[in-house]
Amino acid sequence: MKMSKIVQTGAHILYPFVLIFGLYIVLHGHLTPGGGFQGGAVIATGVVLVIVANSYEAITGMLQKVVFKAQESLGLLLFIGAAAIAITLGLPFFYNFLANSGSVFGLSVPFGPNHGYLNTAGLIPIMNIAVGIEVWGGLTVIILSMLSGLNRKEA
Amino acid sequence: MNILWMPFVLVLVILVLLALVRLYLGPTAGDRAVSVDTVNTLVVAILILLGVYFKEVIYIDVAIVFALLSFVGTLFVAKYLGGEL
Amino acid sequence: MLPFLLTAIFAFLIWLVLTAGTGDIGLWSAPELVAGVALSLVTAGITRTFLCRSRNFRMANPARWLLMCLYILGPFFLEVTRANLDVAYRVITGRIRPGIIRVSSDLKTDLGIFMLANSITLTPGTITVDIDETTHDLYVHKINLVFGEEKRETFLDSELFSLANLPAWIRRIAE
Amino acid sequence: MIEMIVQVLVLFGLVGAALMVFFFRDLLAATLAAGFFSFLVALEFYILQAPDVAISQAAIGAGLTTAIFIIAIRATTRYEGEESQ
Amino acid sequence: MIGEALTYVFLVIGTAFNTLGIIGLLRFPDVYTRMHATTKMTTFGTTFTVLSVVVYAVAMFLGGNSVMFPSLALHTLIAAFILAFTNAIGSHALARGVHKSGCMPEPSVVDRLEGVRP
Repeated sequence: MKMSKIVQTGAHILYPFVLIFGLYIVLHGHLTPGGGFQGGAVIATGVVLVIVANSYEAITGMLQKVVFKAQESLGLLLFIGAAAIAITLGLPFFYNFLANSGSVFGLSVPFGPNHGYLNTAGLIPIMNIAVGIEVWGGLTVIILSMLSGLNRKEA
Repeated sequence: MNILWMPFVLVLVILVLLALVRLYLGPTAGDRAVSVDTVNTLVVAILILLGVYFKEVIYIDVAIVFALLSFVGTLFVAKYLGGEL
Repeated sequence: MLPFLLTAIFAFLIWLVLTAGTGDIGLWSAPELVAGVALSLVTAGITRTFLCRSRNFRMANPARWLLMCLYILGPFFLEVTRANLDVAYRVITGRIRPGIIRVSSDLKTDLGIFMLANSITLTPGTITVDIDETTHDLYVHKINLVFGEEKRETFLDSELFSLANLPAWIRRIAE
Repeated sequence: MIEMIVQVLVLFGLVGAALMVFFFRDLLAATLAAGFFSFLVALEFYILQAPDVAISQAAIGAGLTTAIFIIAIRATTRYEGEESQ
Repeated sequence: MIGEALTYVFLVIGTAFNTLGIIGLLRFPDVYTRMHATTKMTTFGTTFTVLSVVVYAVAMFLGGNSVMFPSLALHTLIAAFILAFTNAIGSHALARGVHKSGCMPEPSVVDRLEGVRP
């Protein structure tokens, strides 16, 4: 069964906020506390907030489990792919070939105390994004699978 | 400007421990949930004061995460108590 | 299309607040702005059916947001202060006379009833316990009923507040 | 000095919450005590200047773990030692 | 100077209201009245604690110390706003769940909700 209208409205207003905040944590993983796992967990908790506010029957129409499963696999593939590109360039596995290259995420860090620049650190933000996508999908699939196993006949 | 943040943090931590007493005593599950919900609010205050004390602006994000997400647990407890899960 | 754009603008404003103080273009640096546009488009693509669920776009008017800020800083804050002093008095002396009463409201939209319920929960010695989904009647737990109040069937929503008429403000903001 | 007192108080609270998780027969109350425990653990991580661990503890420990435990209680029984239907 | 004094005043107000909220949690007789004490007073107290940090940040910024303080003030204000929002929703949901679970308000003069739901 769904919760009251007040909780539903609040959850639906909070969901975009949680999503953009989690993406902020994921993308700023090399500058502020957080990173891929933490940001993914934050977004997954936001999805769980929407799940708890609605009934399970309504949720199956809004959020498909297949999407989250695909997301988990996609994150893992992106992580491995980003690590394996270095091999095709003739470098060691996991080599940070983007750092100091001047392209995306490739600026060098200025000397001295500063507040942190977004497009530095090379491959690490891309790894963070991959981990974030994977954790987002995985933790949501756990909750959806556990909810689908409940016995709703007697309630 | 030197503010003494730590005495206030000490008072708030003592308040958290007093909420633990209600968690132990509380006759029904609702009382315990109210206690946990209170501690959520207090912990946000403690985190903000400690973040200013450590002089790290980026630590405040942790307090936002706490304020934003830990009421999901309260919602699950409420849904279970209401027999709606 | 309109929900998509509104959600994207909402997310981008939040992003601007979160990343303020990082660079030279205003308060922001160029990579932060580019990333903000991209991520708010992603957010809008995922959550566009959630934020604009009731399919009315009254809250897209910036004047209403300004009015909401005024509401929070002015009458709402006054009521919160008065309610807290009242509950502090009841904590110290222990004089309570609680009961659950029924409050009728003529607010129609979801957002209006949401704001009214949250204002009731945070302000005047009352907590919203339940809501009638069709008629939007609220069941409110009040900590101190005046003698004789328990015999009345329903209350008007503006009778709960003493300093300012909060339901009229909410009607002006959300309806 | 005063930081030391705060840490000792938080650790006492941790021990108390953990004992409650162990001794409560009502599993819903034990879940709430586990939520309390995770708040205090996150606070301790924060005092030890590990804010990213505190973020993951907030999101996982206070939000998702409570949800998973409560779904599990709903699927089985609420009181320890009861026969399952 | 005035910023420092104002910071201390707000901190003391916030801590005092938090303390009163916890006393109410320990002292009141049933769930609903405890919820009154905790929801209102700890939210109010935490808001004042946050306001003290905001006042501190503004005073430091006007003193010309660092560019970090606008960010500090904005983030703490977001935390306070979100906290008020989620606390209101959470305590409403908890009150509804407790009432549906059959735990009636114990010292109570009237309960209009009692016969409404099956």
